[in-house]
Order: sequence, then C-alpha cells, then structure tokens
Amino acid sequence: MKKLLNAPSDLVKEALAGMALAHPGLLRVHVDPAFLVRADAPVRGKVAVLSGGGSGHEPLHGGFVGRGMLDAACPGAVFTSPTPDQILEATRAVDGGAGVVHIVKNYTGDVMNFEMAGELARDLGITTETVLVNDDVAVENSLYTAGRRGVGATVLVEKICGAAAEAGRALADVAALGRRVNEHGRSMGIALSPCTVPHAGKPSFELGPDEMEVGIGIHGEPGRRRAKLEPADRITEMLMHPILDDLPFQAGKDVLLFVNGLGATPLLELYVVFRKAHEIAAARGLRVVRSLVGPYITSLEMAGVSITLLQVDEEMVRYWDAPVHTAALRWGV
Amino acid sequence: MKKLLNAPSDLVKEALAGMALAHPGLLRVHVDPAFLVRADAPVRGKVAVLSGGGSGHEPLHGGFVGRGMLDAACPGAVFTSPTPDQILEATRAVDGGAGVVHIVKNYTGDVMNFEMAGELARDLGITTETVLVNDDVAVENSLYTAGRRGVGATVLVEKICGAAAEAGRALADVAALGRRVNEHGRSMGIALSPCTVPHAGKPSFELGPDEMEVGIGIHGEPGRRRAKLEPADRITEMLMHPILDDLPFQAGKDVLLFVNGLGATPLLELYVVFRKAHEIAAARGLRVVRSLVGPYITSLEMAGVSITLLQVDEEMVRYWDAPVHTAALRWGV
Amino acid sequence: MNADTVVQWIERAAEVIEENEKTLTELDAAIGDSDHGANMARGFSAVRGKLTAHPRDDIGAILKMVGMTLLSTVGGASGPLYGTLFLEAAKISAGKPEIDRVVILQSLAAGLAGIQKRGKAEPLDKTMVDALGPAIRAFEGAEGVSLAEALAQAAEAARLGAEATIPLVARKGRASYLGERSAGHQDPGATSMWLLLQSLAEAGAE
Amino acid sequence: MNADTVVQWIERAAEVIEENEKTLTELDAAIGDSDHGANMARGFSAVRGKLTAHPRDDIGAILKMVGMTLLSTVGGASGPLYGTLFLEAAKISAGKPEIDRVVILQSLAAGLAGIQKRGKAEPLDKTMVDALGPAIRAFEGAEGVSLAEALAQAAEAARLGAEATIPLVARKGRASYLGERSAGHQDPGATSMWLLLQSLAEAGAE
Ligand SMILES: Nc1ncnc2c1ncn2[C@@H]1O[C@H](COP(=O)(O)OP(=O)(O)O)[C@@H](O)[C@H]1O
Ligand SMILES: Nc1ncnc2c1ncn2[C@@H]1O[C@H](COP(=O)(O)OP(=O)(O)O)[C@@H](O)[C@H]1O
Ligand SMILES: [Mg+2]
Ligand SMILES: [Mg+2]
Ligand SMILES: [Mg+2]
Ligand SMILES: [Mg+2]
Repeated sequence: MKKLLNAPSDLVKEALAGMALAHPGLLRVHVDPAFLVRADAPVRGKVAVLSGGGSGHEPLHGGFVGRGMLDAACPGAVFTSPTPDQILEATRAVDGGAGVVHIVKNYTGDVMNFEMAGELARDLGITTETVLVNDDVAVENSLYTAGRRGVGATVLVEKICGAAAEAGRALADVAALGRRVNEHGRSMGIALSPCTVPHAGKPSFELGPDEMEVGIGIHGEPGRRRAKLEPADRITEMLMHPILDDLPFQAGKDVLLFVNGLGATPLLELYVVFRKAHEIAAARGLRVVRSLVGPYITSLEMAGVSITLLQVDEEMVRYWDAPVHTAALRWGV
Repeated sequence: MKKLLNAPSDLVKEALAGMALAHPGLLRVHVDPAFLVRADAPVRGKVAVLSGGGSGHEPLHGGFVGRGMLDAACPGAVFTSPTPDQILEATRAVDGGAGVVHIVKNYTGDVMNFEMAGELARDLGITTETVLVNDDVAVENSLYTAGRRGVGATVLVEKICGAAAEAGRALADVAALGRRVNEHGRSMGIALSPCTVPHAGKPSFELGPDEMEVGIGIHGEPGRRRAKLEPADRITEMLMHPILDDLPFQAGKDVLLFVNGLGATPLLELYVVFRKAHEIAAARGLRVVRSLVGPYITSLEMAGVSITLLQVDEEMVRYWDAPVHTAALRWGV
Repeated sequence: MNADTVVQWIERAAEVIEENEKTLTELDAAIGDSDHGANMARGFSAVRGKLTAHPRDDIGAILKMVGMTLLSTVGGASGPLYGTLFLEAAKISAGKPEIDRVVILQSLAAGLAGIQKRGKAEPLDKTMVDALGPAIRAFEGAEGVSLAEALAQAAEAARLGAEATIPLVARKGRASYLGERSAGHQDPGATSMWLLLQSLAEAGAE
Repeated sequence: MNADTVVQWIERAAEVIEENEKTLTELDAAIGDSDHGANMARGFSAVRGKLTAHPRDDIGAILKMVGMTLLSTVGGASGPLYGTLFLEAAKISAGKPEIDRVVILQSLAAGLAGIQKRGKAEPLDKTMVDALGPAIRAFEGAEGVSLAEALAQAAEAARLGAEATIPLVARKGRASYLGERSAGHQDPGATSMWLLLQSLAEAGAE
C-alpha cells in the first residue's frame, strides 16, 4: 500500500506536529519523549487518565485527549508500545495530585512498558492504577496465549473513565469503573484487506479476492483463521454471535453498540453492518441505548470492521453522555 | 476492492436503515423516495438547508443532517445524483415556510436534477435558492469543460449556511453567504489508490506502486494527470500552490485549513499533510484560524487526500463556530 | 407505428440495456464514475415493470410514463436528459394511438432539443447528442424507403456517431474533467443512446 | 573480557541488527506486527551513538547504559525484555573493568531471569527465551575450552534454539494470538537474541 509520508521514521513525529497545529486550544505536544496532553494539564485535584500504545490506530489514543476523556496519550512507533520514559513523563505532566489511571490494552509490550513506568511513577510518589482492557473474544484467554487483546472497548473505557475523573471521582472509583466497563464489553473483528507498516514496505499477509481474515486484531497480524468472504449480514452474524455468547449478554439488558471501521472501510458499509448488528442484538432481547459508528480504533489502512458490544448500566450511560472535548469525540461542549 | 455489503443494489437502502437505527434522536429516514431529515423537521420559520448527491461520499451529506447544518440530505445510488422527486419530497419535508436553500455540487447530473426539482418546488409554491459549489482548482472553468467540480468546500458551505439558517437569517442572506463561502474556497486532491463502485466490480483505473493521480475528484474517475508518487511534503506543495495561486490567497488574511481523507488514508498521514500545509499557508502570510482534519467528503475506499483552503471573514468564522449537532460534526451541543 | 410497437420498443430497449449494462459500466469507468450501466438498467427495469399494464391507446401517455419513470429512477446526468427526451417526445405524440414518420421525426427532434436545452451540449462535445443528432438527420434524409428502413438507417447513424465520439475530447459532463485523457474512449451516453435507437429500429422492423 | 571487548560486542551487535533489520521485520510480519526489525534497529542505533564517548572503566556502567537506552527507545515487547536483560547483567558486572567467564555466566543468567520474571515465558513458549536459555546452558557446559570457544558454542546453541522455534505454537507474545498458525515460522525475538549472542562471540574471538 502506498502512503503519504516523508521518511517513515519521522511519521509519528510529523503527525504529532500536525495535531498540535490543528488543535492548538485542545492539546499540547511534547516531542521528546513523545506524548500529548490536554491543553489545561495538569488539572489539579482531578484523577488523571492516561493511555497510549503504538501509533497507527488513530484517532486512538491522541485523538481522545481533552476534557472528559484522556489527560494524556503516549504514541509509540507504528504498532510499537511506547516506552516507560514516555509514559512516566506524560504521567508526571498530567498528575494533578489525585492519582493517575493508566488504561492499558492487553498486549505484552503495552503491559510491560506501562508496568515499568508505573514502578517509576511510584518511586516518584505518584499513585497509579492500571485498567487492563482485554475485550477481544477472538483469542482464548488461557495459559497458552498472551491473553485477550484490548481492542474496541478501549474507546469506551477511555470515555467513561475520563468522564468519571472529570466528575471528580476518586482514583479507586475511576479504576473500578474502567474495569467494570472492560468486564462488560466484548469485541471481534474481520479484515477484508491487510495494512502495511511503513518500515515493512509490504503487508503482513495477503488475502485473495474472495477471502477474509476472521478474528483480526489491530496490529496488522493475521487473524484467527482465514475464511471465504461472505455478505455483510452473514459477517455481522459471525461477529455478533461469539460476542453475545461470551459475556454472555442476557435478554432485558441495555447495550452500547459500537461498529468500528478498521481504516479503509467506507462509512456506508459500517452502517450496513450496524443495521444488522442492531437487529441481532434486538433479537437477543437487548436494548441498544447508545451507538457509535465510525473509524475510532484503526489499523492503518486495513479494510474491515470490528464490533464492540458493551452491557451498560445507568452510571456507564451517564458517563458516556457526559461532555467530552477531544479531536475525535465531542459533545456537550 | 472487497466490500462489506449484501446485494449491491440494496447498499444505500441498508446503510440508511443503519443510520436511522444509529442516530434515532438526530434524524429520520424516508425510504421511498430516499432522503434523511433532521428529527425535528420541519422547523417552522427557519430557512431550510438541503443538499444531496451520490452515495459513497459519507459522511457527506447524510452525516451532516441535524441542527445547525443540513435539514435534509438526498442520497442517490453510489456516485449517482439523486432524482428530482427525491429532492422535491425532501424539500417539502423540511420547508418551514421561509424557503429552502439547495446546496448543489457542480456536477452536470447534480445540477440538472436539482434544477428540475427546483422547478417542481416552485410550482408548489416553495421558494428555493441554489448555492452552487465549484471549488476544485484541478479543472479549468472554461467553455471546454463542465466547469469546476464541487468538492471539499461543500462541507464548509453546508456548515456555514446551516448555522446562518439556524440563526434565523433570511433565505437570500443564507444563499448569498453560501455563495461567498464557495467563492472564497479552493480545493485540490490526489489519489494513491482508486476506489471500486460496487456495481462495477473493479476500480475505474489502476495505479502502479509508484504512481499517483493528481487533480482527483470524488467519484472515482481518473484525475487530471498521472504522476510519480512523491513524499508527503512535496505532494502537499503540489496541492497548496495551485490552491493559493487560484483565488489568489493574499498575505494577511485568515483561513480555514481543511485536510480531508478520501477514505482509506490513515489519520496519521492526514496530520502529516496538515503540518506541511499549515507551514505553506503561514509562509504565504496567511493565518490559519480554524482547522478540520479527517475523512469528511470521501470517495468510497479511495486512498488519497484533498486540501480545501477557505478565506474566512468574521461572519464565516462565527457561523463555523456555531453549535452543530450531526452524526459527523458536533460542537456546542 | 402504433402503441404496441412503441411498447415493444421500450421492452426491447430494456433487454438491450440489461444485456449491455457491463459494457456501459466499463465505458463510464474509463471516462466517468462507473455508474451509467447501473443507472440505465435501474431506470429501464422500473419502466419495464410499468409497461405491461399500461393502456395502449395513447402513445404520448406511454412515452410520458417512460420519461417520468426514467427521471425518477436513473439519476446522474443521464436521468434528466433521457427523462427530458421522452417527456418532450411525449408532448408531440400526446393523445395519438398511432404516429407516422413525421410525428416520429418531430418527437425525436423535440427530444434532442430538450436534451440540448437542459444539458447545453453541442455536437462533438462527446455526449449522447453525438448519437442522437446524426440519427435524426439520417432519419430525416431517409426518403423513399420504408419506415423500418428509415429507422434502421437512424440506428446505424447513431452507432457510427457513438463510435465517432472515441477520438473526441469531452467538453461536457464528467468526462470533460479528464481533458485530453478522455480521448480514445467511447462516450457511455452516446452508446446507450445508440442502443435505444437500435431497439427502436428492431421494434419498427416487426 | 575487558570493557573494550564489551564495547566491540555492542558495536558489532548494532551492525548485525542493522544488517538483519529486514529479516527481523519479515519474521515479525509472519507472526506479529512487522515492527521487531525497526524496533531493534532504532534501539541499537541509539545505543551506538552513546557508546563511543562512554567511559571504559566499568562494564556494569556500559551495560546499564545499553539497557536504559534500549528500554527508552525500542518499545514493544522486546524493549522491556532486552532492557531488563542488560540492566540485570549490569548489576552483576557493576564496577568491574574486566569480567571472567563466571561473571559472564552469572550476567547472562541474571539477564534470563529478568526476562522470565518480566515476561513470564517458559522454555518452548516460542520466544527469545528459547535462544537465550540454550545459549546459557551451552556456555555453562563449555569446560576446558577458551572463552572465545565457549562464547561461540553459546552463539551456536542460540542459533539452533531460534531455529527450533519454527515448529512451535506460540504461547506468549503477539504470536500466541495466531494459535496453530504461528507454527512454521521462526520467532523474531529468538532470532534477534541469537544475533546478539553471535555478536558477543565475534567480539570475544578477537
Ligand atoms: N451536458 C450534457 N449534455 C448531454 N449529455 C450529457 C451531458 N453531460 C453528460 N451527458 C451524458 O451522460 C453520460 C453519463 O451519464 P451517467 O454516467 O449516467 O451520469 P454521470 O456522469 O452523472 O455519472 C455521458 O456519457 C454523456 O453522454
Ligand atoms: N512474554 C514474553 N517473554 C519473552 N519474550 C517475549 C514475550 N513476548 C514477546 N516476546 C518476544 O518479543 C518478540 C517480539 O518483539 P517486538 O515485535 O519488538 O514486540 P511486539 O510483539 O510488541 O510487537 C517475540 O518474537 C518474542 O521473542
Ligand atoms: Mg509492536
Ligand atoms: Mg454518476
Ligand atoms: Mg457516470
Ligand atoms: Mg512486533
């Protein structure tokens, strides 16, 4: 896949510079180590919410920095976890004295780098709490894997934790809320075509014209299995049923339905999937009370879709609805 | 390119159904003829703002239906102008008694279908005003072409007209404002890879690994010329210079800089382009006072970027900043 | 030509358009946005659905129905133009259960005038006008031959006219954005126009 | 082994990593996210920049610098693990201008322990542990040969260990998401670990 870039090794740095220029009142960019913080950071007395991960998933995480969501985001190289010094400096920059929640997607690298940063933060007297996101049902959570990946629910955890922190909730509460969101969210995705990491120069796998990867992650790696390309409604069933059965989601509950574009899938197609996913959820006796449709957690230019279903309670909905002012999500302000 | 759909001829209808389910409080979908209206339409006493065009450019136009922007959007088949009866029914549905502005992208089909609808509306006693959008600098506006295409400035015209209408401005004023926005906006785009119209089954042109199309539109047709793929900064110059020279944009003026993704280009790359475009604008003595970055007027899964530069005055900025509540743009509410 | 023949024409046109949908798509892919085939197929499919039950006493009414249906289903540039073609032709043959070649000529000419008024295309702008215009002149000049033969000559002129668009640089429509790059490709609208007139000739031959 | 040799090791490692960046990328493309080559190259490039001016009196200090630098530049799973490897090794050789094979063994073992403590990988989980573990055992068992020969045997054991990851189903790291599909591909981290140890053997041979 061809790309709009200059030197691949300058991609992240140049994109950050562009974000700083595009959203001057919203966020500030620190160059070395690289991180973004909300323009008014640190917000004294407020629990700070921080996340980060490899670049290439935009708008996740930098596009979610701002009031009501993330205080800071740490971008690593493309698909590469940020380093402890990035995370530590960002943690220090947003620490308002009430502690810092680290939202960590469950990938070995993310977990270890955040762990080490957490140790360093503790040494500096900053209290951190880690909320691990591992909502992907495609991977078994077993002794024989590195655990379930953190995917779509990350967006929801960031929003809800961010709102709770903005509302003045204490560190332990914000973290507990984030964990509850993670525990009630399930996701799964498919890819119609792969992505290419700039340094690699070619996609990590090839798909024939009638093939798709089922159980795809957001780092360009192959999925759980290859399958024949099916119509959208059948694909939606293939995603929804494992999601519904995994929690399991029970009739009578309220849900937030999030249909996510992985990068190159047109919005038209995302809405086709949403329509069918909504029908399936309703047939299961679920009430879809909130929705999110669009490319929010991407994998460069991968074509594909992931679905995240979150069983919500009144508190989650209230914090979902709370004002947010970031580059990628904005309401109530 | 592979697609997430069921029957191609059901694509638009199913996507509309998905939009209705995803945004119930925001818009209503009429199935036959197909159009979307804001949930509270008609808003009595307010000038209504309506647009439409082929599907495949989402979120344009349906994603811009709501308070502060479009009262109605008419979606045709993919890349196909809507028909006069669609436009007429939508016009009737949103007519609040103060007239209806039709924002029309300058394509022969769009112009003719809207013209015929306008005639029919007039026969029914509804006053309409047409704002033609023709901001693309890639095509000469001459006797030997169908005129300049309406591209990125369409988003800006819709927002600013929508805000003016929401503020209670009269029909002639809203239309005049829209025309002034169009007259002060210039755009140009490039494509790194083509898109595939569902019915066609294959892309309309092929690009080699080191080629790009310069002066691309949003309907998948080839651009003005093929060129060698260049680094992002050079491409940004190739877009900005014709844009700057065409108005021409003069030092000391304020501008809104809009870097648009054509569908498959990652946000990372759009910000790289924004950074360089901002630098070029500043070097020209322009003050970038507002920005917009993201996939707002797309061409299915085309990889590429378009830049729109709008010379703004105080009124345009005020209406740009005014509250808007649509699926794709939301602030102040 | 009576109403039954007109109905046969439109039914034949719907078949021919469907058979050639892929071709029209490909022509519109080279110098357009790949939708002309689907647009025309959708429109004529809708028309065909309404033809069977339509009364056969008024050719103008049939043509008006065709025009209205195409107008409300085809979309794009070709929708209003083909809609106008049939609506203007319908006015000439309004109320008539039969039409002679004078009326046919007037109808086609009114259709062309409507297309040119709406779309402002001149001959050699590389549009459907470049098929319809020559067809009308050929029909007009076909003296001393049967109606069927005159229609056949018109269809042949349309075919040649559509082919003659190949080297032209488009000055109207979407293809005009391509400038010089539009040369070397046959215009999709001129091609569908030829198919329409070819169907007319086939119906007139029976 | 003196500090100069250690510096030569790291410089050689940086060269070897750079030469093999594409290979590491491709291995990580098959069962990962295609970044291992770039990660390691970035890290060792940063390390190389700091080596030249670094004092040569304390091997532990050199290894600590390497560890800190890798930790703050590599990222991903390999960054903390390689960082930990060098930081733990650094503790063993802290303050020493020269180290004998006992210290080398203890340093490598401390490094492995650190990797396993941080990443919790067991042998045959298809990770860098599958190169480092065998290397340490080979080094430990290389009695009656020169240090250079012992390091060479360790490097060879690492090479074989990396190769032996090919048929394994990954149980740690990103490759584990692929399940059975991870079998048939050599682990990228085990490969870079071998390259590191190979560089050590080459430095030790001079
Ligand atoms: N101004 C015009 N006058 C006459 N015919 C035109 C004009 N503009 C376009 N056309 C015809 O329309 C055809 C394209 O139709 P179609 O693809 O259905 O619409 P669109 O160009 O809107 O996608 C062209 O091949 C051409 O023959
Ligand atoms: N838990 C673990 N313990 C030891 N090594 C691991 C572990 N997880 C991953 N690795 C190693 O890291 C390598 C991948 O490194 P890299 O690609 O840089 O990081 P990431 O997987 O985060 O993209 C794997 O090949 C493997 O050898
Ligand atoms: Mg990685
Ligand atoms: Mg079209
Ligand atoms: Mg077309
Ligand atoms: Mg990797």
